[in-house]
Amino acid sequence: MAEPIILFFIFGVLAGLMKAELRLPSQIYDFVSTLLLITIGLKGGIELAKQPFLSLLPQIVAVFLMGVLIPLLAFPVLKLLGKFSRADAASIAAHYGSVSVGTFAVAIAFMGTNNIYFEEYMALLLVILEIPAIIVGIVLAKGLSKQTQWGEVAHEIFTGKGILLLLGGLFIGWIAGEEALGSIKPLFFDLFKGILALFLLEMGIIAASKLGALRQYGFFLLIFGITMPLVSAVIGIGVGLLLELSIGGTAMIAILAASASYIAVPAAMRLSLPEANPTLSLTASLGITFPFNVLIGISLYYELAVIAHQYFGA
Amino acid sequence: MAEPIILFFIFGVLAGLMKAELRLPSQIYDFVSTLLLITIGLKGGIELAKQPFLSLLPQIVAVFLMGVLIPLLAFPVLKLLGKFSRADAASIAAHYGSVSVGTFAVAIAFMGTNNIYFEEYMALLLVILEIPAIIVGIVLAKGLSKQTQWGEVAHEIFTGKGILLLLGGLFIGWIAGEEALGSIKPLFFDLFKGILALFLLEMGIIAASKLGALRQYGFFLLIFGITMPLVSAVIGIGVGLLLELSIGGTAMIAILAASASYIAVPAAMRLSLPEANPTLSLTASLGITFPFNVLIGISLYYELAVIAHQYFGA
Amino acid sequence: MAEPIILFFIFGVLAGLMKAELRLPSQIYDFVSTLLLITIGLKGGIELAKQPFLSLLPQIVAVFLMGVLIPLLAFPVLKLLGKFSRADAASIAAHYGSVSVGTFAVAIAFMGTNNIYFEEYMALLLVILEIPAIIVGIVLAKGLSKQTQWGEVAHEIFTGKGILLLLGGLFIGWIAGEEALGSIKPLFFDLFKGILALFLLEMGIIAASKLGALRQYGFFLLIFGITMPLVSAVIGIGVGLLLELSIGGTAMIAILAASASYIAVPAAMRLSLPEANPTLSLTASLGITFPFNVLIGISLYYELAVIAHQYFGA
Amino acid sequence: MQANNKTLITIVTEASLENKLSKELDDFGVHGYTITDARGKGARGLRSGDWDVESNIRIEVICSELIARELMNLLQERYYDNFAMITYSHEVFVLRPEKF
Amino acid sequence: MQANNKTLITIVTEASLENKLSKELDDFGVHGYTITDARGKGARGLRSGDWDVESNIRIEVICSELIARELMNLLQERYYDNFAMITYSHEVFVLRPEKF
Amino acid sequence: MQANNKTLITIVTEASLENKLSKELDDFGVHGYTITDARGKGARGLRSGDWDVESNIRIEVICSELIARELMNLLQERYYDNFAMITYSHEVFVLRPEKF
Ligand SMILES: Nc1ncnc2c1ncn2[C@@H]1O[C@H](COP(=O)(O)O)[C@@H](O)[C@H]1O
Ligand SMILES: Nc1ncnc2c1ncn2[C@@H]1O[C@H](COP(=O)(O)O)[C@@H](O)[C@H]1O
Ligand SMILES: Nc1ncnc2c1ncn2[C@@H]1O[C@H](COP(=O)(O)O)[C@@H](O)[C@H]1O
Ligand code: NA
Ligand code: NA
Ligand code: NA
Repeated sequence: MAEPIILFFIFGVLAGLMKAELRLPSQIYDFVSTLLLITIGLKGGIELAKQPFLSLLPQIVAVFLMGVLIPLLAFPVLKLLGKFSRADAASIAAHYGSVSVGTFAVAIAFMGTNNIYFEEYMALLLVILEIPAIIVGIVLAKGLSKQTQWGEVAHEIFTGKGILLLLGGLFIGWIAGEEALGSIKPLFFDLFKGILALFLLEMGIIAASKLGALRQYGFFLLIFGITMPLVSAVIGIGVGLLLELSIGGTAMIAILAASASYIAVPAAMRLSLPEANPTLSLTASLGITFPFNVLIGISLYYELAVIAHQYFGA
Repeated sequence: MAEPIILFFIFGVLAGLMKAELRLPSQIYDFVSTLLLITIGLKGGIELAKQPFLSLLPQIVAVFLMGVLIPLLAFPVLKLLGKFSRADAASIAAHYGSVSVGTFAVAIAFMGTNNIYFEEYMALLLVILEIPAIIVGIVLAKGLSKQTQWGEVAHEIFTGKGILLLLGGLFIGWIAGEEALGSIKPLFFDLFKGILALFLLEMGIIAASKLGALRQYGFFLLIFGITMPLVSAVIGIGVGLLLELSIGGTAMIAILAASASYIAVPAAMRLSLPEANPTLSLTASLGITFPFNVLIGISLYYELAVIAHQYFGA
Repeated sequence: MAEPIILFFIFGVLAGLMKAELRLPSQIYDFVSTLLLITIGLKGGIELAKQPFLSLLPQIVAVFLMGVLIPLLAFPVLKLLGKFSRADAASIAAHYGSVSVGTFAVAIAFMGTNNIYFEEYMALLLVILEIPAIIVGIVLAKGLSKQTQWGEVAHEIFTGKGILLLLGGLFIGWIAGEEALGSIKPLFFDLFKGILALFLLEMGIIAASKLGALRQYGFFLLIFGITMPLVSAVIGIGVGLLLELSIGGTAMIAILAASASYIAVPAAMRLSLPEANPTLSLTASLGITFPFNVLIGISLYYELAVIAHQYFGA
Repeated sequence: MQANNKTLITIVTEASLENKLSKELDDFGVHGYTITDARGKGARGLRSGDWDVESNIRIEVICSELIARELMNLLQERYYDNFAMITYSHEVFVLRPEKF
Repeated sequence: MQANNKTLITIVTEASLENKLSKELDDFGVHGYTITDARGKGARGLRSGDWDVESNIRIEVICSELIARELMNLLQERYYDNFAMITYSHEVFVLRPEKF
Repeated sequence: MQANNKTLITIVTEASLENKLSKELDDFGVHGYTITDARGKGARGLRSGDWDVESNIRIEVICSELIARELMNLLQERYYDNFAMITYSHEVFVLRPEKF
């Protein structure tokens, strides 16, 4: 808890609740998140360079299937219990099937602070996991109608800032390799946690601004925003065990599963499923699930991974 | 004088006088000052963690009283000698009773370069000293009228970017402690002087833009902008001796006393005392006192502190 | 080729061609290029401090004359072969007679990565070389007409962001000296390559956006944009040999000669020679010559310098 | 004024008033507003936009003519004396007049 | 409408629509447009401009009255239901009416 | 034109002209202006706002109708041939007409 980046997040939330004029200019938010995305990509790419790509195929397939499964689980709950419209249920389900890069960054920092090993190619799985939930979400809302312009959807996904910067970082890290990256490490690697602190400060302010909407949309969203990541985390731990990952790696898959998107998916849904109300999904993913994961979830899922490895580990 | 950050300031002033198109975008100014404020807060917070908070009570009270005293001294001078309106005199007095974080940052750099020890909890005193002068200024202008919405004033002060980032940094530094902050040091601590250099470049440009207004508002403001900090510095040295601070700490109190606000107080005065002309106070504090303190004042006050310690020190 | 900063450039070009929404906010572009310009200036200034300024007179004169010669060579080619209007030919010639700071920064990185020594005062020559081509360009277009407001032109050149930041950095580096700059090194020196990577990412996107215009303006511009730097590089190598520079220094002069301006000259031409079409010169310098130099030119000119030194070197 | 016409008021003023004016507009009952960052020059001198203290904002509000007049008068009364501020208005055609 | 008068449409909407609307405008055959970044408040709540997802843009298009009406109707049909968007228009005087 | 009405001119042009046009406006004797950053598309192609060289600014000036016409003509004469620039104008209602 004395982890300073978490304190920055809490500080941001408090400042947001006080309606303080603390927000960074949006251009700085952009800069800071660009740096984080590239760094995460580079870190993953360095690892990819160390092993044959094909050896990762099982992980890729498993994570892809997980990304299909989670929104399929979430959708009926949202539609039947939450009484959301078809489009809204599909859109929220897509957010929870996909991932949050911010949560992933905090998880990297958590693993670093506690010296926990994890398979660094996680960054690749992060990219993979962004995608299936978007497709599932659209299909859930519209059926497999020919109306959906899949070409446009694909363009939107792959040219969106989030995925493209991750992919770019992955490729650069992969091609250049660890040694060559030494010269750009001071910016991308040494500053990583400081930049993450600024990012979390801003995210805290934005998260706080979502709490107002929460009152409006009520209790169900609050419960869903906490229960869903717990369920997904358990699925993620199962996947991690199946893939025979390390404890840290298992926890990482759980964290990926438990996190909910607030960049790539909102952008894609806005254009492919505009009738879904973006306030609903952002309130849940940013206002509830992100703080929950950052403050409690990450270390909880890690503990779960430890226990799971004791009982079911190889 | 070959201190590079000072050279950046001089370069900014020259560029400003040449009407060069050198200004950084305002968003970058924001970013850079955010980083400085957080860093100063963190540095102070680390120190606070090392000693019982209550042991600082004498320092806090003394500095608070100093913040009341200085505007009370400045006000009659401005009103009677300077012939300013009641509101203008009160507003300028409030600026000089409060502090400049930019000057404080340069002072930290000065102490660092010259390896001078000072009590690092100064950052806390910096925050404390921002506040009383604002209240005194409002009371000087309006009397203790019930009209003043003190709740709003307090909200304005404590949710202003300047004070809140300092306070946030203080708390984070205090709670996390020095060791835990190691991971964010590369951004906030290692880059401090470089960021300060960029900040001073921009401040130089802004200061130069105030020199035009100076011609308009005349000679009195120029004299006041240099004399007032000298008087305040002497008071500050007295306070430092009373509190039995180190030489560096005494100089720091003198610098705090001598510096004039250009962020927190202008913002507060704009809303609480709108009839005061902000150009007057900014011309004095940014156009005269800030350059004077940065170029001459800081080392001068340090020399004074050395001499004072020889004669009156414990 | 596995140099990561080059990979960032290629990534930017690809993202640009995909019409991805990757562009950094213009304020961040500004920030990043400000940092690069100051750093290059500081590096040069440190070197200047180490030797008597007058001993550089031959280099300064030679480079100045080279800056006059290159646009005089380019102009008739553009006018007669390229069939450009007088103003357009003069403007493009001025771009190629001047230099590109971005290319220079990549060259510094290249020399660093490959541990190649070069005379660090090159940054001074960079500044010198920016200027004559602008004057020659204006004279080529307008003749020595009294109409040209040379005072305004000079003001435009010397208060332009590019040259002023370089000059400021040079002076600060010169006056402060290497040791004093230690405290700001983490920002300006350690982050240099990372910041350059971000800059090249953005430049890649901008360069890609020029390729559309290329189709419109045709084949001649493409040929010119590759041939001209080759010719200039040979001239630069000649100058380097004449000045008895090291191999690295000779390559650096070749790179300076071969690079084409896209900041200082466009700004100056826009105001002094507004009838020239800026799209033409930017398409050539940014869309063709910059990528050519970054991807191929720099190492090619270095190879040429090595060979030249074998045959003609002292 | 035609059925589909409303009044657009533009306010150019100091950025430090953003929060206060947003609240003022909410209280005044207008249905929305749009804000952009600006810089400029006027009777109170150059406001360069270089830093918060010297930045302007430009607020646009579409509302009925009546509310527009009241709003302009209120702003004049409360702010013109002490703040860099101008307001101006003109008619605009809108598609959903009941919205504004 | 006088010979030198054209219609200026202003669209305030979500920043995420920038690419799509630019293409839409190109396809629609208008001769140009101007975009600025904005923030604001409306029926769909506060759009604070703090990050991309909650930012607005403000697009201005000068064109003939006819095209203006068509454009506004098209935007209403395609976007009003699902996006934070307002459009309004008024006449402006221009020097080269054939340009717009 | 009514007593309280003035003319608002808007100029959209290349950002590199900001200093020059500010001086031009000062010399021309207008009492103020407001500038915002912009991007756009027109006869001279896309001006993406990605970096200084390809950014636009949007300048607004409120003045008398007479000055407005003169200013527009002067801009046309001096800049239209060589710069990306459009200007347009319309009447606005202001509270202190003597100010503009
Ligand atoms: N005549 C004008 N035309 C356009 N904008 C103006 C004019 N006068 C003032 N402004 C804007 O309104 C702000 C405040 O004006 P003032 O209160 O006159 O200083 C200025 O900073 C400008 O941005
Ligand atoms: N009455 C209004 N006046 C000015 N701008 C408005 C108004 N209503 C809405 N807007 C702008 O249009 C955007 C979308 O509006 P809405 O679709 O009502 O949420 C808002 O975020 C505001 O920027
Ligand atoms: N029809 C139009 N409507 C709105 N803005 C325009 C229009 N045409 C041009 N512009 C703006 O004016 C700038 C210069 O126009 P141009 O000189 O036609 O390239 C463009 O970059 C746009 O920002
Ligand atoms: Na998930
Ligand atoms: Na003070
Ligand atoms: Na050249």
